[in-house]
Order: sequence, then structure tokens, then C-alpha cells
Amino acid sequence: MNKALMKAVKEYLVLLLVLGLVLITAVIEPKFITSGNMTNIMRQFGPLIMVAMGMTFVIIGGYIDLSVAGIMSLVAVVTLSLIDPIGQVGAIFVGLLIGAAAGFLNSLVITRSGAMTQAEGLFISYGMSVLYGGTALLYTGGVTNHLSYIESNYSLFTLIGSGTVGIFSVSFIIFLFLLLILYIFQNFTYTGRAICLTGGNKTAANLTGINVNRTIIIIWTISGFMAGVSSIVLFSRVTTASPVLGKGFELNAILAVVVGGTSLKGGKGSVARTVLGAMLVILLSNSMNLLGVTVYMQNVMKGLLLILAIWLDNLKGRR
Amino acid sequence: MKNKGLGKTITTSIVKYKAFFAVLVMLLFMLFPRTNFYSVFNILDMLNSASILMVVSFGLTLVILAGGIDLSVGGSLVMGGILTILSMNVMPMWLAILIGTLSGAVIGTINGYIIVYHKTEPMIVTLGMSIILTGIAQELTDAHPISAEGLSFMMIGNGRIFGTIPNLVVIMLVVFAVFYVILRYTQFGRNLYAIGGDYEVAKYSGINVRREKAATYVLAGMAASFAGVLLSSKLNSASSIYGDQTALTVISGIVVGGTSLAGGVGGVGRSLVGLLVFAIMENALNMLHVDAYIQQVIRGIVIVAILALDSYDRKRRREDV
Amino acid sequence: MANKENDIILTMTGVVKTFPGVKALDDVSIQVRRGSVHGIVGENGAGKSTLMKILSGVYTKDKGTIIFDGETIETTTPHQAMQRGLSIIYQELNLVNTMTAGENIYLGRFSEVNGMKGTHQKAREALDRIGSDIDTWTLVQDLSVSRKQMVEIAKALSFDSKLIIMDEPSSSLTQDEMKALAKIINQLRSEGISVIYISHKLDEIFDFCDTVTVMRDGKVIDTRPVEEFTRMDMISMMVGRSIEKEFPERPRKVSTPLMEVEGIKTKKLHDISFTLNKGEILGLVGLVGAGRTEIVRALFGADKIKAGTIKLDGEVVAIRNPRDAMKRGISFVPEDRKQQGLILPFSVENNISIATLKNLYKFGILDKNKERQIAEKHIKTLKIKTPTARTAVESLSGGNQQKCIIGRWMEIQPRILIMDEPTRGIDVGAKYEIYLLMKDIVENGGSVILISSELPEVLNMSNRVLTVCDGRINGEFDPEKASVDEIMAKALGVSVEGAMA
Amino acid sequence: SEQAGPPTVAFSPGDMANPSQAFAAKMFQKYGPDYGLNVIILDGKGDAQVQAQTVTNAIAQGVKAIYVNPNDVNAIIPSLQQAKQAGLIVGMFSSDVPAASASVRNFFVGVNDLMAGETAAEAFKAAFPNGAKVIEIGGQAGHDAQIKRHDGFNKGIAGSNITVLEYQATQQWATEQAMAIAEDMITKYGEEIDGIFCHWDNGVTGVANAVEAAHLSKDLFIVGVDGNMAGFQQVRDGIQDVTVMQNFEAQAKKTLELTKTILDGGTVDAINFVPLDVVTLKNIDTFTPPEW
Ligand SMILES: Nc1ncnc2c1ncn2[C@@H]1O[C@H](COP(=O)(O)OP(=O)(O)OP(=O)(O)O)[C@@H](O)[C@H]1O
Ligand SMILES: Nc1ncnc2c1ncn2[C@@H]1O[C@H](COP(=O)(O)OP(=O)(O)OP(=O)(O)O)[C@@H](O)[C@H]1O
Ligand SMILES: [Mg+2]
Ligand SMILES: [Mg+2]
Repeated sequence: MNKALMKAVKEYLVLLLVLGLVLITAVIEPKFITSGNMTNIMRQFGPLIMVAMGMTFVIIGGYIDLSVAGIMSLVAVVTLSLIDPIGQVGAIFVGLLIGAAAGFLNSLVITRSGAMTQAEGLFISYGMSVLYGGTALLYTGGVTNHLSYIESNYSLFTLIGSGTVGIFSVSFIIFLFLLLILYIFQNFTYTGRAICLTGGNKTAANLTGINVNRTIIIIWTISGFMAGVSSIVLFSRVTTASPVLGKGFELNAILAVVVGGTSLKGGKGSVARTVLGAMLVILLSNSMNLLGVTVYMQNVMKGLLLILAIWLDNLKGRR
Repeated sequence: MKNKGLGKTITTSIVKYKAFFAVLVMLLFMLFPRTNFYSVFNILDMLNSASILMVVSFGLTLVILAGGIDLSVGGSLVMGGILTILSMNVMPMWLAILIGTLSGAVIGTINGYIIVYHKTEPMIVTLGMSIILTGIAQELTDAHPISAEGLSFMMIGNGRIFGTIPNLVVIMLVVFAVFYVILRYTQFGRNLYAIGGDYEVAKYSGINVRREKAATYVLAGMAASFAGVLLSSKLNSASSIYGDQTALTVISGIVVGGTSLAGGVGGVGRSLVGLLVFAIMENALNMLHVDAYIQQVIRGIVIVAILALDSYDRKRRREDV
Repeated sequence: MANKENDIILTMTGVVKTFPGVKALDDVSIQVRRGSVHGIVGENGAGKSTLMKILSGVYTKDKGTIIFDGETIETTTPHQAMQRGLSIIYQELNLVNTMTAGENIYLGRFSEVNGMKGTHQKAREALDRIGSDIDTWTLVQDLSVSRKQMVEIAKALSFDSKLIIMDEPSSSLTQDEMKALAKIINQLRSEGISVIYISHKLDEIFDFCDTVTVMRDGKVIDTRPVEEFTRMDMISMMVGRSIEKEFPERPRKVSTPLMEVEGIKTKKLHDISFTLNKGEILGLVGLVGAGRTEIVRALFGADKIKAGTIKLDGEVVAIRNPRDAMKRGISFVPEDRKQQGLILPFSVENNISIATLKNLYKFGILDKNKERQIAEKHIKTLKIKTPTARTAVESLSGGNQQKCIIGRWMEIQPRILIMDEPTRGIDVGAKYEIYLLMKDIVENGGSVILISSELPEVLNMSNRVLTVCDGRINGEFDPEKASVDEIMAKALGVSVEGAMA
Repeated sequence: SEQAGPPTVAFSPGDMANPSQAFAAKMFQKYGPDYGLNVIILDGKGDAQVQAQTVTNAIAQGVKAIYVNPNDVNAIIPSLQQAKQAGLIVGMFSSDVPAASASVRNFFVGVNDLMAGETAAEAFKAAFPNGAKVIEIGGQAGHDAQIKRHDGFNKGIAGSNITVLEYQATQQWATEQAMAIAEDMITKYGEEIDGIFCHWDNGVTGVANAVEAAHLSKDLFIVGVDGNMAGFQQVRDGIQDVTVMQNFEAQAKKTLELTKTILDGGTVDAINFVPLDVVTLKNIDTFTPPEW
């Protein structure tokens, strides 16, 4: 039917546009479809998708998390500094713990203060990001550290950063594993549903027995934890941990979630869609780089894509 | 019947006028350490530095009052500066300034059109717009800072009236007065409170909600690009990276001042005080020689604390009723 | 009255309006005479509000013609409608909470009335006209629901209107305010202004209206002068079947104490103590704002309790949040269904399943079939009008939304069901079903706490009535013995003599 | 209020979140006492406007001298003019103002980032006398250092047979962004590439990782700027061939020394270049290892 076609076009326009872009790129620059490039894409995809998956839960729950960049830098500098004193496993463990703890701290500020709206959460998390970033700078005195400066063994980080299993990079395997967990968590568990309901109407959810505060704590903690995972994957990949690592990730993550089709109004969305969205964001910058488009024009394209995505989301909503 | 203790009344008013009290506390505190904080030069300098962001905040306050948000003011600010300086080479200065200022109106019109007439999420549309504007600004300047020839343009942002009061402070006060009158004494201004308070109700009451809500974005864009003109004049330079932090800084100031992000409550006077909080804080921290990284930590804590206090105040009142 | 052409202020012919999945209006034709009060009644979802919103320009019609004051109207906006002389009190409160009462009355007309000073002057006049003492400088958010409704009425009257539409203006008015409204309506009639009056309270319809239109399922069933209706046939036209009576037989199964409340204190409550027995329907009577809602919110764990104890089956229980309450079999139908009851963008089935959601998980995985079955069961038994169980609950009419909430709580088979204004804005047929549900619960050993501003409802359904005044319980009555005046006087906090005088 | 004790001077780094500038600030504080000066740091926070404020703030504090490592050279001029008028000693650090505005400052100490770019170009010309094809990866688009290193590099290779296959700047000075661009460029040009010029050593870290992962059949010639710990390590490890080092320690000392001279009534040269060092595996052991 014509109507059904229209609906499908609306639903998948962003996807179609990017497929178009991929086709054009592949024609102009055949190297785009080489296996080497696919490996590139897979690697670049890792750190972004981790943050974006965490961000998805926050957005479904009716908030936006701007603190991920600050968390990422804090986790990176602390983890790296701990490898020598407590070993790589311990360092990774503490790093992830710091990520989760930072997310948890965000949620405490939010639940204690009763910041129930998206905008309130946005600006509180912005302040938290400034705070975490400042702490990272304070911790390192502004110095960038490198994996190779340390004395102990850092094979785990090498493995995460550049190891492969078959055709997949290790970071991609980590992603698949986390995706599976988060997908099941979101779609089949009680808490997953509770997150959606909370995002839909916090007052009503509370009055029907949903533990809203607990839900809020969970989503922010997930986001903080995922930022921690992302941070470790990222600095394993680039082998340095600077106190400004992660800058710009919050925007790209939001872009990935929104382009993927999760509604910013809260209540609805899915991690699976975010995977698609993150894919698109990475593909976009990859193909633009290959086509020799300047970073200036890439910005323009990104902004347009974001506006287009939100406009489509709205069309879908209205039908 | 209600028997509120004096203590409670005081707490309530402190919470309500928290920005004002924060200013007061900081001013009192700075009496003690031996610094040059209380010199005419420093006080005027502080106001001078703050005035550009204040101009941005006045326009943005209208948007927030009407229940919207604009994260693209940084982009408008950048475009205002760049277009003014680029145009100045080929036309008279006043025309260039006009073009720079109007660029924000054009940006605001596009924002307003997409947000209001297509009912889209303002936060994301303006975020997208700010990314686009950064790209355009980089394209226009090849990401190089550009500066104007000659000194006349620079004089606007660096001159002083009667040799003492900085031009920028005077201009800021004039812009403030304009926006104050709009909000307080015009139909349009009052309608914004209704639109932000309850969009549907405003609509059903016969207010042309779409046009007026869209107009707030135009005004915000214009105020921001005018601020960009002022900034370029002050620095005698325009660059694609000047606007990076503008939106978040200014909005934090507006909220700290007491304009509700939920819309419908607040005003430009509050925004002025809110931005003053940050201006005084930055100045005092520098005066006290606080380490740069500790400054950042303190800034984060202050933003979080004041916003959380704001939310907490609303929560308390919610539970009261 | 002569039946001349210019005696007709409004003619609507063949109006059709379709929403996705619902034909809300199906060939509706209505004529309203100048200077008359025209009642419209009908079940929830009959299309009354939709019809009015088309008139006021909120919705556009799909088909049909509208002639207002001799002028054919194709499309209109709220603004144009007001300029033509049509004002409306919407069913949902329609005020800006963050602004003052005065500014609300002259919303969007700031310059017409010469600024802030003029606004408050004229607003004062408008409120005086309806005999209300509300301060024009109070923020609307600080007013009680009934006072808000009075502000709405003042606002609608402040226009120079030829036709005023009132869509359930009285759903939470106090009796005094009700009397003031009656006076206003009579005055409007005598000034030659027409009123369209929509209400589920049939007493009001019979008191105020000259002509009444009955609607059902988006169609007009009949329009007659009010004298030609009896109460019972109006009801049977509305529900499409005959109804014997408005209230079922009062249940009589009261036995031993179930819940004992002792000395509860919250921000707004002082020393609340009472007992709820098994098999009892306990009514709470009081003015809006008296604290009835606060009492039940405290019992449900929605507000913080500062002092006092709650005993269930003789044992002290700690109820710190709604979950604690639900674990003990307490359930709560709140008064504001959109803000507090429903997750609007979610489907009917999701909304019904919330309270029992945890039980629908087998090994941590949701049983979606079971969720669907539960929803279908309640859609059927409560006669919820919805295209499917997957329809978003926001597109249902007010009454049907309320039924979704009730269905949700029926599913947990509550021991104590708290209902705060459960029938506000609900049609007679549905009301009767809700009464039967209450009866069913108490007859199976549960108890009900009922809050309602409709006195007949409380008096006919309850076994016992408590009066609430100013955050305290100040009286207890047997509704079969005490007189209405006695109860009202207590609720108002005056002596019986005072009330009689 | 005038304070007893050593005279106070202020250093305004472009951004304390930038390691090189944080290091320079540390050097100022370390060596200040040696010259009888008390140094305070006023962070420019990566923002031209904030940095202009730090200058006027320094005037308000009554410091004797202000040194600026500008985020935007043109934008800082008006406030420096004020400082000069207020009687402060004004020093440009690392980047100098345009010649036309030379009067706003007493002296300039540092290397020019233009020269850093040119020096990088020289390294390529020396390594590839017969010409080469290179990729250039820039720092944060719009930043002073990025602009000058790029312009200097272009100037340096002009007329030679070194050709830039492609130039791409990053959004931030972020290692992962340099890495992503390097990966994409290697995909696009593969074996065609002879060398990569990346604007900063920490970016080179990412570039080197990308090169290693690509398993190209030939060894790429990689040049970075900074000469920091990462750069040194990479040169030692043979990953990076050249790092163009700017010696912040020497620059800070020179700045303090000039200030002392002026305070003591002496006169100084306006322009004081601290030479850039070209660090390669051959000469690396002749340099003091950097601390940042
Ligand atoms: N905005 C809307 N979108 C979709 N359907 C709607 C909308 N508004 C109303 N409807 C549907 O139109 C029908 C008529 O609704 P309406 O609100 O007019 O009923 P009503 O007679 O006023 O009922 P009540 O007495 O409960 O207020 C209902 O079936 C309702 O679900
Ligand atoms: N007469 C009044 N004047 C001013 N404010 C009032 C008045 N009556 C009530 N209020 C305020 O409005 C608030 C909201 O009223 P609301 O109708 O929700 O009260 P309530 O306690 O739920 O009523 P009830 O439980 O009796 O139905 C009250 O809590 C009170 O603070
Ligand atoms: Mg209705
Ligand atoms: Mg109530």
C-alpha cells in the first residue's frame, strides 16, 4: 500500500540516507568496502557505542546525561595510574567501579534534589561533568600518561585495544556481549519495563508501585558504568590517557541515540536502535573522511542529520 | 492560622533569592582577604567582562520563559562576529554591524520555524543548529581567527563613557532595559509567561502561541549575534571557537538566577543576577590565586549545588501542596 | 418564545469528526436558541467535548456546516471564536498555574485592559460578579481545584460573549459555589446570552437547562425541552438500555476492624485517627482542600508521615511508600488521572498491567500473553471503549481512562481500595458499574475508602461517613440516620444552628 | 593593595587542560623564586574571551608583569594594550603578536608555531630528497597552534616535491580523533603514503597505533611537534621519526630573566627566539628528557 510505503520511508529515512551515502562513497572510493576499512569502522565504533548504549537508558528514563565525558576522563587517568600499584585486573575493576560510582553519584544528586525534568537533569549532569573533568585534571596535574610508561604488564589493555578474535576485534566482542545483556535487560526484565514507565510519567509510575528513585539510580549508574567501559576501551585503543579524553563523546552519543530513533520525550526506545544509530554516526564520519570532506562540512552534515532525525521522530509520533 | 517561624521565613527567602544571596555572601567574604577585589577598576572590569554573556542571557531568558531552550546561541554569537568583520571590508561599519546582528535573527527564525511549526524538540534542534553553525563558521574563516582593519570598530568594545564606565556595560544596561520593558509592559511579554506556564492554555486563550514562541528564538538569536558583534569588537577578532561554552554557561547562569527551565517563571533581572554570581566567583577565585584545576572543581560543585537546590526547592513546594 | 430564524444563535448540521480508530462525531446536528441554556448529556466518550472543541476551534471538523450568529463558519481558531463571541470553559482545567488569577482571567488581553493595573481591576470586577472573594494576585497553583474552577468561570464570563460553553464546570465546586453558578446561569439567560451546559450530574441538568440533547457514540439520540424528559428515560437514552436505579443496594457486610489509624500527622494533617472495618465502605466528606486527599495519600505512602501509626489486622505496619502500601493490599485511584494515574503514551494494556507487573515475570521474563489476557478481561468487564488493547491510553475519553485505572487495581484484588473522586467526569452507566465493583470488593471481605464531592454518592454507598475539615477529622455519621444538613454543617466546620440559619 | 615581599607576576596559559601549557605554568612557578618573582597562574580555559579577562584581572591585582600564551593572538591585543597602559610589563609567550601591534608588548619569548611547521617540513625534505607523499593531521580546528603549524608546514614544503595527499584537522586535540583520521587515510591511500605529519606528539601516539595495525609493507616517516614524554618515547621506540621540540623550561626562564632585567632598569631585546630542537633517534640522548 502507498500509505504503508510512506510510513516505512518515514521510519527508515535516516537509514536510507546513510545507505545512500554508503553507496555513493563505495562508488567514488572503492576502498570504502575493503576489509581493512571494515576493521577500522569496527574499532572506531567500540568506544562510541558503549557510551551510546548507556545513554539510551538515560534518555528512555526521561533524562540526558552530559557527564559521560567527565566520567571517561576520570576513569582513564585513574585506571592508568593504578596499573603499577595494583595490577591490570585490579585497575580495570577500580576503573569500572569509578564509572559506576560517578553515575550513581549523579543519580543521588538527582533523586535527592528531586530533579524530575529532562532539563534539570541535563544541567546537573553538565555541572557533574565539569566536576569530574576538574578532578581528573587535579589528579594528574594536567599530564597525559601513556601505557608504555608503566612498568607492569599491560597485556590486557593491548588485547582490548588491538586484539582480534577471528575477524572481530576484541572491543567488538565486548560490545556484542554487553549488547546482549542490555537488550535482554531492557526488553524482558521488570526493571527494563520500569525504566520505560518511569520515563513516561514519573508521578503515575510512583503511585502504581514502581520504585522511581531506584529506577533513576539504575539508569544513571548504567550510563556511568558504560562510560567507564568506553573509557577503558578507548584508552586501550589509543594507549594514552589524557585528562581531556572523552571530550565530544556526549554529543556523538546523543546523536547516535536520537538518529537511532529513541524518542527524547522519554518512555520509548531501544538499545538495538542505538546500535544502528551509532553505526550511522561512525559510517558518516568514515565516509566523509574517505571522500575528503573537511571537518567543517562534517559538522554541518552532523547537525543536519540530528535535526532531520528529530523531525522524523516527530512525524512518526503524529502520524 | 499558618504559624511560620522566623527561621523558616528566612530559609524560604534565601532559597527563593539564592542568586542574590550568593552574590551578597561572596561580596561580604571578599572584604576579608587582602586583594584588590574592591577597586573601581576591578568592579568595572568584572561587569565589563560579564556584560557580553549577559546580553546573550537576556534574549535566551525569553526563550526559556516561553518554555523553550536554545543551545545555538553560541553559534549565533560566532556568526555575528564573523559576519560583521567579514562584511566590514566591503561596506560601512554600521551596515556590517547590522548584518552581523541580523544574522542571529535569521538563525533564530530557522530555529523557531523548525521547533514551533514542526513541533520538534528544541534542545536537539538547537544543538544540531549549533553544530551546523560551527561548521559554517569554520568554513567561512577556514577556522582561522579573523580581525578587523583599523581601530574604530575596536573602540566600541573597549571605549569608556566619561573615561570611566565601559561602553559594554552601558550597552548591556540598554539591552537589559529593552528586554525588561518587553517582558513587563507589553502584551507579547506577558503572553510569554502564559505560553511557558501552559502552552495549551495559552493557545486556547486565543494567544498566537506559535508566532510568539517562534519570536523568542528570533530575539534570542539576535541578542546572541549582537553580543557576538560586541565580543568581536572587544577582542578585535572573530573566530569559530568563541561560542563553544556560551550556551551552557549562560543557561547555568539563567537558572541560577531563578528563571525556571520549566518555563513561565523568571525574568531578565534574575538572569542578570545569576550571571553576576559566576562573574564574581571567577573573579574572586582568580584574585585569591586558587589553582586552575581546583577552580574547575569548585565551578562544577557550585553549578550542581545551585541547580540541585533549585530542584529541591521545587520538590519541597510540590510536597507542600 | 417565537420560533424565528434570528432566535437561533447556533446551528450545527451533519458534523463529522474522526480520530484514528474512532468516529468521535457521526452526523451531529444541534440548534441552540438565543438566551437559552442547552444541556448536553451522554456517556463518557459520547463526543460532547469533541463537539465543543470543534466549535471553539481546537479541532477542525471533517464534514458538516456550522452557522454561528448568522455567519457560516468554515474553519476557526480559538482566537477567532472568541472574537465572534463564543467563549468556553474546558472540561480539563484551563489556567496557567504559574500566573496570578487576575492575569489568567485576562490572558492574552493584557493590552486591551491597559496593562497590569487594568488587568487586576477588571479581574476583580469579574470575580465580584460571580460572588467570589479570590485575591486576583494569588498564583493559580496555590488555589484549590474548586477555586480554580471559579476563576475559569470568571474568565469565560469576562468576554462579551453571545454563547458560553461550559463543559463540566461544576465537577469539583462546593455547594456555595454551585449556588453562585446557578445564579450566574440564570442571569446570563435573562441577558439573552446562550449557554451550552455539559454535565454528568443530572440534577444540574434538570435545574438549569431549557433544552437537553442526549448523545451516544458520537450521535445525537434526541433533543427535547427538559420538561419532556424524566430522569430515568434520560439515563436509558444515554446508556442505550434501561436502568432501574442510580445506586445499587448498600452492602452490609461490616465486621471486625481491618485498619486502625492513630494520630497520623503530615505537613497538612493533624492527629488523624479512625478505624476501617472489614467489609465496609467508609466515606470521607469535606470541602475540596479540606485534606481528604492528604489522608488517603498518607495511608498509601505517597506523602511523608511525621507521626502516628497505622495498624493492619492489629499489627503496626510501616508504610513509607506506595510499594509498602500495595504489598499490604492497599490500592489507590487518584483524583487527577492524567498526571497521577496514567502513563499517557503507553497502551491500555501496559497501563492496566502496571500494578501487577511483577507477577507477570516468569524467570525474569515477561509473559506478554498474560498481560494481554488481563487487559482484555478488564476491557470487557469494565466496558472500556478502546479500539484495541494496544491503543495509547491518551487517545481515550476521560471516563474510559478512569476505567483503565480501576481495572489496574481490580487486578491486585485489593483488601483496601481507596478511591479519590472515582466518578468525576464519568457517565451514569459507568458510575453504576463502579458502584457495583465497590460492592463486590466489600462483599468479598475487602474495604473501600471513598472520597467524593458528590454527596449523594457518598451517602448512598457508604456504611459510615467521616467529615474532614481543615486537616482534621471532626465528625462521624451513619449516613442512614444523619441528615444531609448535619453532615454538611460539620464538614463546613460550623454548628448546626449556623448552617440552618 | 601593594604587598610586601617579592613582586608578583602573572602567567596566563591558553588552557591548563592542555598538557604543554600546564607544563609551562609549572616551569614558571618553579623558576619564579630564582629570579625573585612570585608567579601566579590565571587560566585562559581555552577561550579567547576568558583569557582577555585574565589579563584585566591581572591588572586589577596590581601585578608587575603579565605573560600570555594566547589562545587567539588578535583577540588578546586590546587587553594587553590596557595592561601596557596600566604600566605592566607585557610578555608574549610562545606566540607573538603581529608586527603591527608590536607596541602592546615589551618582549616575546618563544618559538613560533609557524617555525614548528616549517621545521617539520624541513625534516620531510631532508628524509625524502626525491619527494614524498604525506598526510597531514591537524590539531583542533581553529586553535592558534593548529593554524600556525599548518601554515608553517605548507610554507615549508612550498616549491619542494613533497606533496600533501590530504589534510584533515580534528575537532579536539584528542588522540582518538587523530587515530581515526589516520585509519581512514591509510584505508584511502594505503601504500601511496610515505609519511605523516601530525600536529602534536600525543596525536602521533594514535597515528602510530593506526599505522601499526595496518601492517603496511613499508615504514612510514612520522613527524610530530612538542617533544614531550610521549614524543621522546616514540622516537626512542622507533615509532616516530622526528619530534619538533619546544623547550618550555628555557622559555620560562628566559621570560623571567627579561622581566628581572626590566625591573632592574635594564633594557631587553623585543624578540627572543628559543630555538626549536629537532629530536631524532640519533640525537635524542643529547636532550634532557621532558617532564610532560
Ligand atoms: N485527541 C484525540 N485523539 C484521538 N481520539 C480522541 C481525541 N479526543 C477524543 N477522542 C475520542 O473521541 C471520542 C469522544 O471523546 P470526547 O472527549 O468528546 O467524549 P466526551 O463525551 O466528552 O466524554 P467524557 O464525558 O468522558 O468527557 C472518544 O472515543 C475519544 O476516545
Ligand atoms: N480556600 C482556599 N484558599 C487558598 N488556597 C486553598 C484554599 N483551599 C485549598 N487551598 C490550597 O489548594 C491546595 C490544593 O487543593 P486540593 O483540592 O488538592 O486539596 P485536597 O486536600 O486534595 O482536597 P480534598 O482532599 O478535600 O479533596 C490545598 O492543599 C491548599 O493548599
Ligand atoms: Mg468530555
Ligand atoms: Mg482532593
